[in-house]
Amino acid sequence: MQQLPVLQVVIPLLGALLCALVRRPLAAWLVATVVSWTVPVIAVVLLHEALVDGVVSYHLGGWDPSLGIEYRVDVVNGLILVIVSVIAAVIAPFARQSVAAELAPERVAWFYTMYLLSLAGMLGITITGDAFNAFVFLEISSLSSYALIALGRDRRALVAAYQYLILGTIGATFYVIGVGLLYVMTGTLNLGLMAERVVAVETTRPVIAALAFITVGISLKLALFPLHVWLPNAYAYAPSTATVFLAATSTKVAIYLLTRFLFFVFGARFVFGEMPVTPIFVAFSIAAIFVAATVAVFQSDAKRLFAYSSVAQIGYITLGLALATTTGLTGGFVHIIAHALTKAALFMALGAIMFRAGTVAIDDLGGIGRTMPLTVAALTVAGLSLIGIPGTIGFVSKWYLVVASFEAGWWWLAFLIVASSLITLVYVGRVVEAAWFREPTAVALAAREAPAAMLIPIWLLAGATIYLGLDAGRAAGIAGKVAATLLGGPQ
Amino acid sequence: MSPATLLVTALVLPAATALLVPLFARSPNRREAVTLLGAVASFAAVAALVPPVLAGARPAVDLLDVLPGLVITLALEPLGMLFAVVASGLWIVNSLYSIGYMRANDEPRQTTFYVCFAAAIAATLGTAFAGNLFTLFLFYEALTLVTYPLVTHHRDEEARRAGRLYLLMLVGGSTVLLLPAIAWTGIVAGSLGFHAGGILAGKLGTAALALLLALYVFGIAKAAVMPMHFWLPAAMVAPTPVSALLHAVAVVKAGVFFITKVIVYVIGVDTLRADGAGDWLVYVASFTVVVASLVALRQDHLKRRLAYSTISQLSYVVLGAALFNPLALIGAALHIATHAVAKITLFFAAGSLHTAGHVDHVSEMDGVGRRMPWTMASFAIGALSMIGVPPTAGFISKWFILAGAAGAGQWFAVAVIVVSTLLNAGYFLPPVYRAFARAPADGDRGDALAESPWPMVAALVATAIATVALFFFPDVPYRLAGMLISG
Amino acid sequence: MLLTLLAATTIGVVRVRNLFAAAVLTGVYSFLMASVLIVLDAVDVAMTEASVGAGIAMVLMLGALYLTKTDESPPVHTVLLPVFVAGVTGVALIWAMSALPPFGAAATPLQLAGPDYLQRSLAETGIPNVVTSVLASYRGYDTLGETTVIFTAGIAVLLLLKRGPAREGGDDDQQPS
Amino acid sequence: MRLDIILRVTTKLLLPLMLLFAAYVQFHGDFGPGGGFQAGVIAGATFILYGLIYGLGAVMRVLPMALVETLIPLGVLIYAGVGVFAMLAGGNFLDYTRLAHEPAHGQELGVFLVEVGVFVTVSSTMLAIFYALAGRGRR
Amino acid sequence: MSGLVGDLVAHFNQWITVFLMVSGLFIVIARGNMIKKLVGLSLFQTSVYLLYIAPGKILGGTAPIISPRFSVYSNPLPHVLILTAIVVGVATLALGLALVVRINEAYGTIEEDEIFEQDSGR
Repeated sequence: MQQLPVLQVVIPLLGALLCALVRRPLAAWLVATVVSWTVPVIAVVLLHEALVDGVVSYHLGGWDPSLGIEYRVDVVNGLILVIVSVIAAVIAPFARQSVAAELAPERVAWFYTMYLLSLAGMLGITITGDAFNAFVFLEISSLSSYALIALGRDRRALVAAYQYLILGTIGATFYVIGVGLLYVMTGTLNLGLMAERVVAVETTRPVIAALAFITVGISLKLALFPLHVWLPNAYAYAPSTATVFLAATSTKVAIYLLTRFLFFVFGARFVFGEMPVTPIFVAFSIAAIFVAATVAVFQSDAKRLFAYSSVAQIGYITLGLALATTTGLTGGFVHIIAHALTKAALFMALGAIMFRAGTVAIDDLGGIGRTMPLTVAALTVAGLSLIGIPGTIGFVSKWYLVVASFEAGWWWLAFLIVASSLITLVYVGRVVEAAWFREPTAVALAAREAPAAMLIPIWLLAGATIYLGLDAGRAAGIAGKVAATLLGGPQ
Repeated sequence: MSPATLLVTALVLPAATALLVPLFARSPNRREAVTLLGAVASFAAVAALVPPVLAGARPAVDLLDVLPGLVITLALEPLGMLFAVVASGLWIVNSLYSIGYMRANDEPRQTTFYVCFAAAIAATLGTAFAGNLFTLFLFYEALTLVTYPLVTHHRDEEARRAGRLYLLMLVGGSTVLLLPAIAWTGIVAGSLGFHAGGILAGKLGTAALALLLALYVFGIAKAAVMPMHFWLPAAMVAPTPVSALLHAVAVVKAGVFFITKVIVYVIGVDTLRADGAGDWLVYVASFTVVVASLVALRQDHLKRRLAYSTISQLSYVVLGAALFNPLALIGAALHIATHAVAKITLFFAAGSLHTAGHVDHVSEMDGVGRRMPWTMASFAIGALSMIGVPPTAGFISKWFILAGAAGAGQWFAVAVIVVSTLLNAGYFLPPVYRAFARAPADGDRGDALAESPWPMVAALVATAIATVALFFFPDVPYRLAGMLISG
Repeated sequence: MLLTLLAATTIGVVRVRNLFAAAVLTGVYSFLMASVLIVLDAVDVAMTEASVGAGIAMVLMLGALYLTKTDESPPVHTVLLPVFVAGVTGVALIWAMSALPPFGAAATPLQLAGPDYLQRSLAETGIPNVVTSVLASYRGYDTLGETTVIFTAGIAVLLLLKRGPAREGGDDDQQPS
Repeated sequence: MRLDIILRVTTKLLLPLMLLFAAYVQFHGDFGPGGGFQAGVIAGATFILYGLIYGLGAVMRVLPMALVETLIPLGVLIYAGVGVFAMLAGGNFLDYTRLAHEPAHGQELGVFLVEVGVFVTVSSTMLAIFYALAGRGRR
Repeated sequence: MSGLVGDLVAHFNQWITVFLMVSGLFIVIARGNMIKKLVGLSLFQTSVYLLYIAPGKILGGTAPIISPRFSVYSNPLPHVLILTAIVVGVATLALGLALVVRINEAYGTIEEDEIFEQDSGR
């Protein structure tokens, strides 16, 4: 039982090795499925333990955290673990046909290897309590994501992967520089000890620089505007399954890591009280929300459109963090949940359409609601959640953000937030209108309803956006605890 | 059944209808039978609620807690009761009419039509029963979304453009203005519930209160207070039963209903009367009343003319509410009902003209009265009610508003009502006159003209009769409206 | 001084247009770096840097160049942005590092608060080379991760470069769309 | 590859020495600089050299692609396996003290094993990449 | 080495370290050639090593290999970290080069702007 923290990461790792050893598509898929259905169970148990007794700590190699590496689960990363692993679990059944259709058979097994590696990497980043260990697993997840993206059918996937590799590595290196400075000043790599020791030296130049480097480095990974240039192409040209997984999880994990450093290591008081972080983040978030959303409106490829939308949606999350109030953080973390579910559902629906129609160009999708009603219906539901229509979880997070801005006395911010959902309405509207209210194109008529193995996961996610939107107490409750933990500082 | 259960039933029935209809997509007869059945059943449920409400019962149900502070609650009060009766009642006739119209014009995608229609009614009843701002907002948004496919029913570029405008203005208004207003209210008042006398008494300064009221009035774009009215004429591309739904039964009424609720139960009439934070509303409403009528004068396309008349008539309700005077308030409440029956009659008539011989413009109406006596007779009654001539329902509501204005010493409002009445006469009498007095346009089309299929005629005659009946038996709506001010 | 040579090599890398030359220069760079590391008592690191930088990296680069082309065309776009970014980064680093504890001092947080591997390694693991014991035991999990990174890279490269039996000599399934 | 006798002979002589050196680096890692990674690099380089001189086919006969592809995950598996074994032995993941009765011995054993794992993965990965690049070359 | 020289060295190696990083970063951003970018990237990563190793050095200390002949050793932890960093660096380089090879096959060039032209050209 007390081995669970490490199993959370080692099981997907072993799964990856197994996939690389068996080399048979079906077997590899089975391995991936078993793994993806095991990790969420572990994650839920861990989150529960964290909720009950605060912190779950695990000493790798049995060494004391000051010597070795510690795994440390509290409510904050417990929640992220659950999100990531649940998404993985839902993707598994969807993946089989989609991957088989989009990849050459001899690559499928290795695809699942990469998929499980990036899963392991993300879980590792999330669960670790060690700054450098986080970097190692960051690289595992990054390298595997580059490979996943490069497997896209379109040759532009290669360039997208390359650009992601360059920017991602720069980001990681910035992170390493920051951690190095912190290490030199505190003499430890354990986040908890760092948090204790950094207080004494927080005003020294190396620490301030460390804050800057870590923030910039991670912002590259989480595609905070204007450091998002890698994201749209990467999501647009990657294989559908990879897009679903990365879009739903990778940026969230990066956001978590940033949160961990800002609120836990450096401490909210120092970061938001004495450093000009709030105005900077608010400015960039607003820019992201409006610019990226506006760009999304003019995309002709649905996948690319929703990729830009991701950049905009990340803006809401960082906005919530930047407010650094209980309500703001709650909104931010609810939006992490909301966006993970919504985007997964959207990209999965697009994946299903890709599987049946072979394209996701908006002009080709005209009237495809006629032939794939259930898929498009799910797409519509998820779209509503993206807009933030009441009754969906998207509304809940927006509500918290609006209330938070009112509390902060920034009524203009509240108006910007709600105004931005109009742009969302426009680009979601473009896709939905095309799919339902246009005369069917040849492609649309040729398509068939997606198979159950795809429909069920899609509807699970779409249904979740509605359910959590109506019974938002659960999501908001946990997010509230997260906010409290973060503002409570290291405990 | 206890009133509370009835309340939920009344809400579930149309929703269930919406779910059942697609099962019978294959055979139109069964499909439409289901629709009618659902309509009758829901009306029965709603009607069964009237006696207890009149007896002073105020059934309320908490459906579920979305968040601490955000609860989906149903709570019935007189105004909602009135609105619900009107909506569910007119759904029956509208279904009857639709059957005739959709078949006669063999419209495509009829199943979708009936589904969305039932869903729209469900959403409307939801707004009528809503027990707090959040619930009201929820169903208000839902109403927008389920009526969007109806507006774009024809799927051609024009319909899609109208649909976009419809979505953008309604959702835009509700998210950009209404949602912040609600959030603001919640933060200031610490609650989103409805209470007689409002929940904001003494909580906000005059300027803030005026701003908040403005957010509500313009945020609720369904009320089509200028300049938030552009979506309404554009939505005319939809088939006539939809226009009837938009103008008479559901959409716009939900708008004015929302505004009235806010003025009465959220901000509070007395609060507004006390510090003149709401006085500007009289002028805005009056402006809409007059200008919309002026525009209507110059419309030759019959449905467009009706659309602008709707805009003007809606602002009567807003005006009545904005006078912050008991009589006027009763008038406003009554006008929701009276305008509904009259306007639906007019649209039915317009639709019947369209079905019979594609008579879409006033200029083409010469002599149609001889060939389509039922249709045009009903049209005339509707028109009179619009102008406010006894013995039609329109007279009563208008009278109360007028009396209220006079009582409140708002002579400006009085003048506006008088002027607009003349304008109404100015654009409603000509078509009637042409239809009966003028000689039919010679040429084959005039001769080909004959009455529409019987379901349509039956429906429009029924509403015309209702229009008159309301004049002689205004008792129930009056008592409901009366309760609105007695609290 | 070694560091000066390092700097010189770097300038060379920046300036040279021929990619072969650049690759070779990076090899030189690695050797210099390795010797610097030895001066800094980091013998293991030096050894690795030499074998990796001058070994693997070179082989990889030359292999890749053999498959692509060896001359770089002059950059067309402006250098303002890069200069700005690099400049800001540099200034930030100087600003920060000049406040670090003096070089070689023994009384820094790093040395004092840092774990006392040197004392316990021999007793706990029986391994005199503390680097090895820390690498493989105290922070063995990092090294597992490191090995996984190699594994990831290996499989990834195979995924990209290995020809499927089906399409020998084909363009794999990357069609220019 | 042209038949260049001197080159071939020197290689023949060099190869065993290099492998020997690799082994030395591998096993002496506890006492001097070096360890699984460095050793792996040297070993990998050795085979690459062999391949360069005697041609791809020659190496592939010694170490066929399929084998290499299995070795890559195998190395990591050895490493992780040690960790899992420690867990089964009742300790935490990678807690080598559980591997033998006497903690220090357990540590040495564990370190030795994981270094082997590293060696396997590193050398085979290098070789695999070399194969892939070379295979790409044959157009 | 005397303290004075020590200080000189201190600041000198800091300046050099920063210079290496910056020029690496500069190459990555400024150059359009994909392989050259990767070269710059590895320079950038390599230069970070000094940032870690230098502070671990104690003047008069030796390599952290316990033996009775020495008493002062440099801190081993940074060495370990950098060993990992080196590996990560080369792994990234390998993957990057593999991508470049494939790109070269798909586009016939490894100059970024030419590739963007080809893609926008369609």
